[in-house]
Amino acid sequence: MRRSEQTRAEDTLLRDTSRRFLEDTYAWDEGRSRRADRADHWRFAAELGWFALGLPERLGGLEGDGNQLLSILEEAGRVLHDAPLLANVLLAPKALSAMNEAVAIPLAEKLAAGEIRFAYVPDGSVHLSRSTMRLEGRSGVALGAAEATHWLVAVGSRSVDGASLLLLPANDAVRRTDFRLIDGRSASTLHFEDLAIPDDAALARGETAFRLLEDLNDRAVIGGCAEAFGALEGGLGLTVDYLKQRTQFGAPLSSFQAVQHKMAESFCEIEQMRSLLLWGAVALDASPDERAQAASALKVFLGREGLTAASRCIQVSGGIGLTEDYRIGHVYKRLQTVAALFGSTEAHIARLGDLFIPSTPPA
Amino acid sequence: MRRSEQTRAEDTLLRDTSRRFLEDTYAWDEGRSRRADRADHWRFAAELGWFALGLPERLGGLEGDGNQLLSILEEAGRVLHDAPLLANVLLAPKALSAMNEAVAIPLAEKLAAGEIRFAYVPDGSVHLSRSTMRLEGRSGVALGAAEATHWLVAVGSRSVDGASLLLLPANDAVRRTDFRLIDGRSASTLHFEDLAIPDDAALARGETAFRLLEDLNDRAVIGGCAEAFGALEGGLGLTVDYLKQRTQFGAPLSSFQAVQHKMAESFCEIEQMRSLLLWGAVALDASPDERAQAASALKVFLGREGLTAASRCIQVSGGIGLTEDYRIGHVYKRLQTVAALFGSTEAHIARLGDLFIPSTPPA
Amino acid sequence: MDAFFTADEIAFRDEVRAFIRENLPTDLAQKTRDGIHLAREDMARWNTILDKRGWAVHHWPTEYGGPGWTPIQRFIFEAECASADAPPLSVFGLYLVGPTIYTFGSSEQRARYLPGIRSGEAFWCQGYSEPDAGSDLAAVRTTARKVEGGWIIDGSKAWTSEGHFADLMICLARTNPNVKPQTGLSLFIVDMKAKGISLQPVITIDSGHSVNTTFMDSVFVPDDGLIGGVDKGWTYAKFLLSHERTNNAQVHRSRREFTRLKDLAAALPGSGGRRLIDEPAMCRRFTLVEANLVSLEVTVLRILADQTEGREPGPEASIVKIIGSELQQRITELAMEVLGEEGVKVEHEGDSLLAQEAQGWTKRHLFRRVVTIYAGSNEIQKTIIARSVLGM
Amino acid sequence: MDAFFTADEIAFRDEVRAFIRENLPTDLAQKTRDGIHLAREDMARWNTILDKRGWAVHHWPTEYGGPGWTPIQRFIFEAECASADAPPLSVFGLYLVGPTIYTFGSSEQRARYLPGIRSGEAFWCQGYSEPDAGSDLAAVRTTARKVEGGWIIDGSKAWTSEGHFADLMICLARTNPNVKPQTGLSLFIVDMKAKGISLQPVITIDSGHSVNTTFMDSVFVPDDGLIGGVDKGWTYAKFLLSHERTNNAQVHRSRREFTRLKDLAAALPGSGGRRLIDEPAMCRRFTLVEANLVSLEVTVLRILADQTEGREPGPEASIVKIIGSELQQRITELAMEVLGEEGVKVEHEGDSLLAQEAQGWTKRHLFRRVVTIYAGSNEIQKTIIARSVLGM
Repeated sequence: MRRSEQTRAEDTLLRDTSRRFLEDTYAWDEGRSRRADRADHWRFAAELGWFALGLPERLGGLEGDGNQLLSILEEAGRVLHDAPLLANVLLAPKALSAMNEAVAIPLAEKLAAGEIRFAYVPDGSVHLSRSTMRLEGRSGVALGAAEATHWLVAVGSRSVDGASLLLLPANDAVRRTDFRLIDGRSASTLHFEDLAIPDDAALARGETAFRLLEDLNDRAVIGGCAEAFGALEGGLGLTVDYLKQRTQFGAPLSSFQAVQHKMAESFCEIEQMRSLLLWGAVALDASPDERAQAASALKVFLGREGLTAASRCIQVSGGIGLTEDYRIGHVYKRLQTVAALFGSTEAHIARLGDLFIPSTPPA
Repeated sequence: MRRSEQTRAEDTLLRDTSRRFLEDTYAWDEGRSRRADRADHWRFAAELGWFALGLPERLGGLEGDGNQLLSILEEAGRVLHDAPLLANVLLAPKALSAMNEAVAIPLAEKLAAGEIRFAYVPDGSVHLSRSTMRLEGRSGVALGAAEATHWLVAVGSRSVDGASLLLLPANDAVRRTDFRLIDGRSASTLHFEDLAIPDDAALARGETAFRLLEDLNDRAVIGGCAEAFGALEGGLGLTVDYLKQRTQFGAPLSSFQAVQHKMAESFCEIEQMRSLLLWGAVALDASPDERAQAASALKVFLGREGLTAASRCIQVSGGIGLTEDYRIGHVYKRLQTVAALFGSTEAHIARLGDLFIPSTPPA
Repeated sequence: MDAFFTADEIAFRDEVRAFIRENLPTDLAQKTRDGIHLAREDMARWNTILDKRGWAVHHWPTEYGGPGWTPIQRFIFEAECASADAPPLSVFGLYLVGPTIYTFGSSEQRARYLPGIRSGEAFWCQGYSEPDAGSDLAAVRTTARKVEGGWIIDGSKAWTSEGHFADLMICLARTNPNVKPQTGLSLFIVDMKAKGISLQPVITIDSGHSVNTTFMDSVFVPDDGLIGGVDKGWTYAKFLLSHERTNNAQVHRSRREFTRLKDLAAALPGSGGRRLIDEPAMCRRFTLVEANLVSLEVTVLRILADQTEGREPGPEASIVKIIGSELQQRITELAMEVLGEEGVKVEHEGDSLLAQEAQGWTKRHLFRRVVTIYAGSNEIQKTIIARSVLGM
Repeated sequence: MDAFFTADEIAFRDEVRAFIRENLPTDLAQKTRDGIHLAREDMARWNTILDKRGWAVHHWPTEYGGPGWTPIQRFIFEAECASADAPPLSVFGLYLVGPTIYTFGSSEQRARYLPGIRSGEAFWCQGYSEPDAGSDLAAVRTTARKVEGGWIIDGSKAWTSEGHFADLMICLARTNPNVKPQTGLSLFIVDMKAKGISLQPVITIDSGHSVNTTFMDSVFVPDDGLIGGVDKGWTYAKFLLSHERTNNAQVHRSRREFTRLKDLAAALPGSGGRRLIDEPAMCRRFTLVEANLVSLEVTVLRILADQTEGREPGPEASIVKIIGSELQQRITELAMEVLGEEGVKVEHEGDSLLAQEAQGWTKRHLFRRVVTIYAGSNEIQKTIIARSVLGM
């Protein structure tokens, strides 16, 4: 939040450059393809430093902070980008930092150069047998798993003992169900059917893995919310512009008090979400409890006030807001998607409750 | 809901007569006493037939139906009446109907004539020892207990086995804590400290009593909501009239779209509550399950949408809505009071949930 | 809510229920469960079955083929159809065009157009809204110019639902540009196969196609295509909007969908070995919707009871559009929480109950954003309540 | 939210915390917990204690006695005071009158009035609103007529909080009826003991007396009672409203009260042998408030951080009044659910924790209906956001 003048200048440069690149390569038009995940764009994103930004210096990274990382995801969200940036900007750098340097350095180099791509494979019901090193079960929804070269696989995340974090090369031996999400992104479920994995695929096990998995999932939540926030903020701007142009009953829609107040309410909700994202950005590197609280508070806010803010934008836009060719419906779908991934709204309400209500009475 | 022309005519006559009487004797003015529970008014109410209306013919009553009974309570609520009508119009007739006729007939006669007054004493933690016939524990909030001649005491209402319904003459041997409620009504807690009661004080025991207690409490809920509804409907009318007179920024407040929409929202909520009350009126004599569902749905709606509707009226009224001399704050306090009595909003949400979600999976 | 019905009405309900059980094809019920925009032939099949029993146009007067039911009987019939997953009937012919024609049309028009609606053979669409006249119909720009033997219509219509398979359109067009906007409009019957008509599909955010933009380029409509008097179209349109007060509440569809959602949440596992619906937060959310749904049901019943006894519905009639549409959205929002990750997939894997149900819910959830916008947006309804009912 | 603070700020917090622990009299903390409208002498006592330490006017410039803190330090100080149940300082002198006088007043006025505010000896009230000028200050009718050596003020002021024990009023009066409403107003300092002033108590719905109507009948104010220039009052009043952007959020009071409510719900028994706070519905409602409260806290911090680094707060500043006031009401609404029947009693029985806490919560709940109305109603704030921020 408080930053030196120089850091501010860097922030602004990063954000402006990112926004220009995204607007150039990802401009919204009615006929555009819903899938614009092109290899040349990915390489250019790498040249902009997006994938090096989250890596520590010792892995050849730029050691950017949470605010900078989230600003990239926000800007990508603003144009409704659908390539799997989240895992590569925010999650993979964290996982690589936790690895043996000998293995991590070459991977980090390739990540930074845009030569490999990670996908985060959240836990569904995946179990690893320690004795046989065989993997069994079904993953959660893994964004961009089909396009990835490497999978970061969360295993047994519900218990300290059963937890592992695996790094697997993307692998046709694993049965994969690919599907699109309603916001246009591609994702997969991985089915592990008695899959033998090498010993060194486990980046962490037990308590270390458990903590790392919580960290990665909180990062996914916070980063996903940053993308959703960018989409929502862009959506409000689009809506207000439309209201100024659209005339009904002889006056611009923007002049009706009830419409004005609805937009003011959405603005309030968006600004609160911006605040929670600022917290999320510093919480990325804070204590696990504070990080978890920030992540869950964000997710709860997105799933309730965020969705409300977006649906209000559709409402005041009228019929056009319901059409596939217009952008605001896609904003809503992006928010709805993020609200459903990485733990439901009610699950995060329950988690936040556990964190902030002490289980024993106060002394 | 559907009624013959004749019944409609009777309904209208009853409501009009009640309203005229209440407006005459209970007109709102800034200096009026908060306690207008006068003996002459009570006798006149008896002459209007209010207390005979709920009694069956065999007890000398007028055998009015739920709609008519609730219309009296609605009208009383509209003028923010604070005498304990609920127990005497809606609850005592039911309890007397369940009694031995030899005892019930003289009591019914006196009730109808306005010579005795009942108070409903909800259960708090009251326990009756069957062997010693001694009463122990503390009641819930009993409206009008200090002014009553007879108490209808709910005992052990949480279990079928422990349930009893007692009829006790009001009695100075029972320790009583009297207090006012925020809506101006007087109420008491009764403390039974090893009180011996005669055998014939128990109108019902066990399962019969359990069902009767549920019935009485549902009646208290439905009747209380009728009073609250009358208050709220009157409050909306008052507020809209004020908005038409009050000028700000060079125009009547009623001309601002945001204010109009707020009042339209309150109107929608009030009409839904009117519908639920219609259901409540027929449900008074329906199956226990339907009665319980109607009562809990009403209570939930009052505690949520009803309070929202009332607080919106304060909001649009501005500063005057916050003053004790103005009526709308008292409407809010009446609603808040009814919301807190006879089971909290969350308790009724839980109860409604138990009733409408079957505990075993559907076949 | 049995307490509301008379013994005769309960018997009527049993009769309807039995008829549906015996006559509703199971594949139609399945399609209704799965889909959101049904195909024309599926709607027509059910319409024909009902017509044979004399129940297709259940709210029309008997002289035009209605069964002579009271409004309460119609409520019961509609509730039973919905709860058995019967396909919806085509809303425009039945609720809009039929009453317009038998109220304002000529006897020739009645003879020519009503039978097709009743039997389900003819499908209609509505041509009221335009790209620049959404909520504000007085801004309609489509013109109808008098020529020998008929009229020439030029303009475009927005949000033409079912236009791509409709046979006929009921079309509002400006016949007099020299009077104030509301008074210069007339109603026409337009053959959708007429020369000069072209349609452009509008894909909605559920990725479905049920809506179109209709372009009319010098479309000729013969004289007998004019409904009622010239320049009276606004009056007719307003009459119908105030006449059909409860259909927009969609109370039966909401009850049916809510029951299905409840069943789904009772069949899915939650945390800690419980059913999903027994998780406290889920149970509480269902319960709060139930309290609102039941209040809508009673509100609709009370309007119909008034009508049954010949009284004009009071101001409560104007609220059912608002509360009914908000409730439809709350139900699908709850569905998204029930579905979890499955709810945001476009394609679903396997034949689990969850996978089967997910697609329909997701599409409904997205498409239902429309219900607070169409048929007079809820903002417009609130202004109407404030002005007409509260006198503000 | 420790991640937001620097090590220096954490050290500062410890210093403040230690000072309060040693210097806040326990009876004052108890009164703050119990009451809602504190007595003048209780507020003054705490003000004096702070003044001795140099912390009373913590957001004033150092030249007028401020401690030279950054906005973040002020946030920390206020949070610590609230969390220790220190009495609130008199809001008018500290936040409104002081800045008005040191910004627009003469050096004589500064010398004469600022020390009393700083020490807590002088109490002020605000005379802006009038019976017919609530949200619309341009409608102020109170007049100030120039006479030899001063002004004669006539009119009445509504909602004069703390007027019944204030020494002085800052009063907006019309000095020029011949210009447009906003430009003909001036600001005056009025001695509340002056001849011609009378007060009528206004009892609010919590049955408390903190507000008055003030009548001014030919009240003489000497020339040196005029602040700044004639007819400049509107400008000054607006400047201050835009200057003090975060106080209306009442974030520290909300945090403190929410924590107390949480402690109460953790101490009360719920059903099934659980603590009340462990009942799922209760836990969920607390959690949802927490998510909103923390977002308000960060929003306020972010505005203050901008100020600390010399940037003008962005548009986010205009939202804290709205979200802060709504949250205050949500907290007391939750309190009513926690209290149950006890919450609607005027008198409470026994010395249980519940009985002790109930009265304060009930009064707060009722009185806090005001927070979405005063200081520019939330409707007015929304219009400001739509127009000034969104350009609608």
